[in-house]
Amino acid sequence: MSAQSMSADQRWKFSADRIPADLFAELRRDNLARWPTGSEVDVDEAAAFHKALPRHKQLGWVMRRADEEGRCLTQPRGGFGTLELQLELMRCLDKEGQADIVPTTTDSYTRNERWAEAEAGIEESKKAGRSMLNGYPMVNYGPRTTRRLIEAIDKPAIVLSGTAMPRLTSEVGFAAGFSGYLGSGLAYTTSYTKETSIEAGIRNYQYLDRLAALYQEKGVDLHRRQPGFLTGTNVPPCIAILTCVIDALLAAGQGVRNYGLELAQTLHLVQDAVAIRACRELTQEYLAAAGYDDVFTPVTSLHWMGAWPHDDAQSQALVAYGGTLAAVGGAVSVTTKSTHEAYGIPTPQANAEGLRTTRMAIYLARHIRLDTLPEYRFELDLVKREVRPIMDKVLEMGDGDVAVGTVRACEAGVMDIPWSPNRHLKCRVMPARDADGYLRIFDPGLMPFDAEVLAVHEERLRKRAERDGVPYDHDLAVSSVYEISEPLSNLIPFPWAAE
Amino acid sequence: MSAQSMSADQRWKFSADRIPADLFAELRRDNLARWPTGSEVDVDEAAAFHKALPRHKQLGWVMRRADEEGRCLTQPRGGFGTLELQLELMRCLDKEGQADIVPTTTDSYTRNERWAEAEAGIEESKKAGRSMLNGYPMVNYGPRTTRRLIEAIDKPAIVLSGTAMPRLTSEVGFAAGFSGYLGSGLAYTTSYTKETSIEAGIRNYQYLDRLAALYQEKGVDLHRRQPGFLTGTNVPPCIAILTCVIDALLAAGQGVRNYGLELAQTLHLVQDAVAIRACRELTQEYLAAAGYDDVFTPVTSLHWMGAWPHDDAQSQALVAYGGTLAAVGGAVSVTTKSTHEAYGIPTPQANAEGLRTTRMAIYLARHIRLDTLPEYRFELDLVKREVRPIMDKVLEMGDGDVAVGTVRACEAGVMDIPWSPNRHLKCRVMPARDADGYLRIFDPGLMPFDAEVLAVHEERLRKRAERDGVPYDHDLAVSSVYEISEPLSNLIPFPWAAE
Amino acid sequence: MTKAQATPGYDRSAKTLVTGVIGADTHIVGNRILSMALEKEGFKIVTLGALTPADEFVKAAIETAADGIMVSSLYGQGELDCRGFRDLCVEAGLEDILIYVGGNLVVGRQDWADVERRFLDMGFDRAFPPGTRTDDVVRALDADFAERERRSAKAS
Amino acid sequence: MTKAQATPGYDRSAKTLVTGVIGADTHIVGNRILSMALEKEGFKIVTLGALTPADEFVKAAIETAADGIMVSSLYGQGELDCRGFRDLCVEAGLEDILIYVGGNLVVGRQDWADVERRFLDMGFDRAFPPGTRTDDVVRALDADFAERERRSAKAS
Ligand code: B12
Ligand code: B12
Repeated sequence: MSAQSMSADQRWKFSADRIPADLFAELRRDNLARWPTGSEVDVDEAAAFHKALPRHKQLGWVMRRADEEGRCLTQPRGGFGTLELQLELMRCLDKEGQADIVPTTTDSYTRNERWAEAEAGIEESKKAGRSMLNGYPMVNYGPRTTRRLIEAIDKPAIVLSGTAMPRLTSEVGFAAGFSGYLGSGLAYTTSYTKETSIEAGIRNYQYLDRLAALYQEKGVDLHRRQPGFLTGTNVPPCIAILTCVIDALLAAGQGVRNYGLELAQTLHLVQDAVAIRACRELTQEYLAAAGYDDVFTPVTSLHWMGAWPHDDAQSQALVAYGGTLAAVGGAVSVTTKSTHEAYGIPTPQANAEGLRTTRMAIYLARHIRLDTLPEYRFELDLVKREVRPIMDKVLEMGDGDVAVGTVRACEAGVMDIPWSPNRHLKCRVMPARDADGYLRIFDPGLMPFDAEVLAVHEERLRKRAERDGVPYDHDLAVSSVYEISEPLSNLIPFPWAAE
Repeated sequence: MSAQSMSADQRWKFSADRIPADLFAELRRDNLARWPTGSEVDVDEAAAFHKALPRHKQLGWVMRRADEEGRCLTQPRGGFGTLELQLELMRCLDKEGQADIVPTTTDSYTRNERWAEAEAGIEESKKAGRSMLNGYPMVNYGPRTTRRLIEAIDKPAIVLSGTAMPRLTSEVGFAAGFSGYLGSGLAYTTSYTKETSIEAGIRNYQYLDRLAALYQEKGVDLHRRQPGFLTGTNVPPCIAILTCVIDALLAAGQGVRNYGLELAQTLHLVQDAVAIRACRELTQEYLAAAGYDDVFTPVTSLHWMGAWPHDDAQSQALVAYGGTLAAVGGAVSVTTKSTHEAYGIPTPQANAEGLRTTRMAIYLARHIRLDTLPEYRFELDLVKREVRPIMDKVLEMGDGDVAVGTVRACEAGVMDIPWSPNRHLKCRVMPARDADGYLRIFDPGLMPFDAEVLAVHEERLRKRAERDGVPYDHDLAVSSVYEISEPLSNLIPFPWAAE
Repeated sequence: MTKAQATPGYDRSAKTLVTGVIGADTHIVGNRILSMALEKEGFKIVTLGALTPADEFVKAAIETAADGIMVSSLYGQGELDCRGFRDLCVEAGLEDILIYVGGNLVVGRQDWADVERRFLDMGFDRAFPPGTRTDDVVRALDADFAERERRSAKAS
Repeated sequence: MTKAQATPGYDRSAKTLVTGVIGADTHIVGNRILSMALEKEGFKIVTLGALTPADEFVKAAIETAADGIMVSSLYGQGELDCRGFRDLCVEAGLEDILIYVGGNLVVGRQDWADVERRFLDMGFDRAFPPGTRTDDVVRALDADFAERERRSAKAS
């Protein structure tokens, strides 16, 4: 890294403000110089490529249209270590899986900017004849070669790269013709890093969001998306929604206008439907309060993100229910898993099956809405009462600057995330499932929830402890991590069997 | 058949009244003489066997207990042509499938009392090494040998024998130790026969119900069950419920006190939940009016009974949703299908997978209830308004005798069933799916529905015709037969694909 | 649904087809929809309905001087029911009658090519797998009847 | 959950175990639950957390004079990350240290016997498949430590 690059980064004061154009140009130059394929990036050429794509291959347009038409689109995850394997995968997901949105997941070396190791992984994969990487090394292949992926399919494509360091991958991805990009500063830093500070993670995504806004200036409506799943481990809706609101405010600050919000399913039909609606409403509420009234924020529902059962038949129920929950909740898209989830990265065929099962489930439940159910209304009110005091406190701690407020709130434990590997969080909040199948907060840590609200959570969790005949303690949370992956003989045995 | 037998049958006047004990004894003697294994039947010995079974192998007890505990039990279908194959199947369903209730489906020759042909089928199956019969020929094997099936499992067992002629099979089944028996006079006569009169079918099931009552007198609480699925082809809840009410009244008349009601799923979350509740309430309402206040009538929900898709992945969604619908509707048990449904009788393994997927789906949805949803309340009221005028008319036509009334109502088209092969029905009523996914009545035939109620149906169906851009005609019904079996590319294509 | 060809190259209304479900089989829905569709496309249809013994098909075919018999079998025992069906036709003097069979012809999920061969060996002109749509049946009838017309035109 | 054996036949509190998730892997949940469970069962635990390079395991093991290293790998790249792990230990003078590996060790769904063999060949004492519960790990540790005590008792 050159001294020049250090200084552009140093001159960039940390705040929620939009990065000035000239400073951003410097940041970009430094960034693109970090790996040879960076030199292939040309935003004007890329913008022209995007605009020449048919609308149905542009995710920004597709998400807006799906929302208008009340559709629930399907999208899998998936990435393999070589271009050839990735081409085959994407074609399969497009055709056999009938995916509406086709993904490219990057490998973990790429996510950690360890491109040299990724290079070795490509070679190993070619030698072994199977993927030794857990995703597609996009930076190593570079935008020109990667564009072949876009050309191979007849759907819009999205980059999935779980990392706090997306600067170069996003440059390559957008330049290659990907019209969607998943990831955000708060969510991914807390789910994917140990030492990285929240500030550093937010900065990196401010870069990415500023880049998306640059395309927007050039007339390309890219779809940016926030990954609300976090650690995927029993994250209650309020915490996922808080992350969505914060990351959406940060993105809007950089000029993003097409920003999806993801929510991992809790697997409770009512809680998930409530969460999907509350997420969009609360995000819009805080965007409006911050002066943004033109940000499109569709919600994507994610198939169960916690541990899966080691039984294909059980997993089929999770896959199908994942479609049901998304459709009933009115999500604009759903991200799918497969029956291989507990074992490893799915084959293209298993992935395609997961898509089709989900699609059928969506078809079956497409008419169902629960908004008028009293229980729904109770939970909708509850989740809003959960989110607002904390979100208001975050903004207050930053004196109105959400970037600064978020860093301080994480340090203080005001904003917290369960089961995170990141050292810059308290990681004291602890969720558990209650007697009625809702995810609740067992231990709020230092998060300033309303006492009344917490009383509801505690009451429900005590009901469960009582029903299960176990103490009201931390084990409620640990057993909730395993729950969904338990064999059926533990979950619902034949009740009256002989001894 | 001896002259003696003719005359016992002749002396038995057709009505809803309980068959007198002495006449019944004569009927039984004649019946048991029709095939050599009939001589093995000894009700006292069998009653002792039943009472010696552990409670959890007695379906009567198990259904009552499941209802008290708010459980939704699982049960597959399944029968193979030889004892050995059937043993293996039942063990697999019990252990691998974790079925709560284990079935024995009889073959179609047995159902048509063509025992000589069934005998040939056994031989052919043994020669071919695979089942050439579509079920287990229970009468040919007889009660003594068949008891080995009961001994091989640790769950209660039920006989599934879709026929209007259950007299000998039921004798053999109960004597063998089966504690459940599916079938009823109106439902099965209209779904499984062409020439058999409704009167003949009802008589045959009066025999069976009277037999169950005989066991009841001896202290054995057998579970009798009504198959509400009828022709399995888009039967709207009101028609299935009418059949349940009629058959329940007939059974109660013979002394049955443990009588399950089956309902095929419409695949609409609200309609199915409403149907399950309405079925039990309406049946109890008419039982009470007829003076029966002690008949236990739990409802069983059936996985989609119409045509299935030729894609395992799609079928998985139907299987899983089948569990969801049953659980949300509060059914006491669910009868499952498998991903092989469109192709043929499933392998034991596919059958077991269907059970496990369903069980997981039940686990996931076990807390959900929709009773307070306004849409639910509207539909609950509607279905009751559909059933009552027709049921009242049926009773009126029989001058209070439900047996006589049913025969006359079928002749007159007052009681009608869609897509039936039976010549003694008008078969003019014609259902179709509406714009919101509800099964409605497109053509009431001669059934005396309320004009207001029919107006609701027509309005909803016209909405669908309009949405689909098709004429409001009979094709709405035909396309609804295919609908669920259509490939996804017809059901929900990627909406904006290139031409 | 794509429409079947409009001008089949022969006169559909001159062709009589007997339809029914063979054996102890009550699955009437597909057979009824098929009958309705064939009628709509112009064929003369004689419907025997569900639960029809093999000899009744032949009797009806003779009585109506039918050109073809459409046998449905869904319940899995078709393999037993359909044995000797061609012989019955031949014995009755219907050597050349077109016979089709369709539905879920065997017990369980078996390889279709294998199942098809078994039924063609039994003497059926064509066998159709589960899920067959009526348009495909019409297309097959058109091809076979047109071919027969050509053959008999040549022969004479 | 069935409880692990109460009296393992050696002193668990005298055993120190280093735990962590190897490579660029952030899957911390299972590793954290495992660490908590081992601690509860009486072992001394040194937790390195997620995203731990191979050499940090070895460094920590030397510093704490550990008796075993518990390597988690979930994200699929474990096969690359774990190569040479035993050599690193040996080079650092930890010839005899017990090393276990567990999680989703390879990319995709592969035959477990095959995967296990690959990791044993790399020098791990045991490898554990996806879905392993903490009780089974405790049982394995008990067996291995007890066996080692017996061996060293004999040797001396
Ligand atoms: C509805 C149904 C029923 C209804 C039938 C109602 C009625 N009166 O018709 C009920 C519930 C009563 C029923 C009963 C039984 N059924 Co059933 N049933 C079905 C189901 C779900 C749909 C059939 C259907 O209506 N399809 C819709 C129509 C439009 O399609 P189709 O029938 O396939 O017909 C089309 C084509 O096949 C073709 N075609 C049909 N015939 C012909 C003929 C020719 C010449 C040609 C060219 C084309 C052709 O054109 C038609 C129109 O497109 C199927 C499974 C499935 N397909 O999903 C099982 C299925 C056919 N049934 C089956 C069985 C076993 C039974 C029972 C024996 C079992 C039981 N457990 O009760 C009994 C049979 C009793 C008896 N004696 O016949 C099995 C057959 C198994 C096998 N072959 O291995 C199936 C496949 C289910 C399964 N996987 O187990 N069934
Ligand atoms: C939750 C989860 C996540 C969370 C992790 C949150 C966190 N900070 O921990 C999030 C969402 C962030 C995530 C991210 C990713 N994940 Co992930 N994830 C899972 C998931 C669903 C559950 C894991 C889990 O927590 N299980 C619960 C715990 C209690 O069980 P466990 O981890 O297996 O641990 C137990 C045992 O294995 C054993 N054990 C564990 N370690 C050890 C060590 C020893 C020595 C012993 C004896 C025993 C042992 O004991 C533990 C306690 O019982 C699994 C799939 C599944 N299992 O259902 C995928 C899975 C592990 N993830 C996978 C992948 C690919 C990823 C990503 C690369 C992909 C992506 N698309 O984003 C990234 C990884 C990024 C990175 N750099 O690491 C793959 C791995 C693929 C493979 N091996 O082929 C899996 C299998 C999913 C799949 N089928 O694709 N993931």
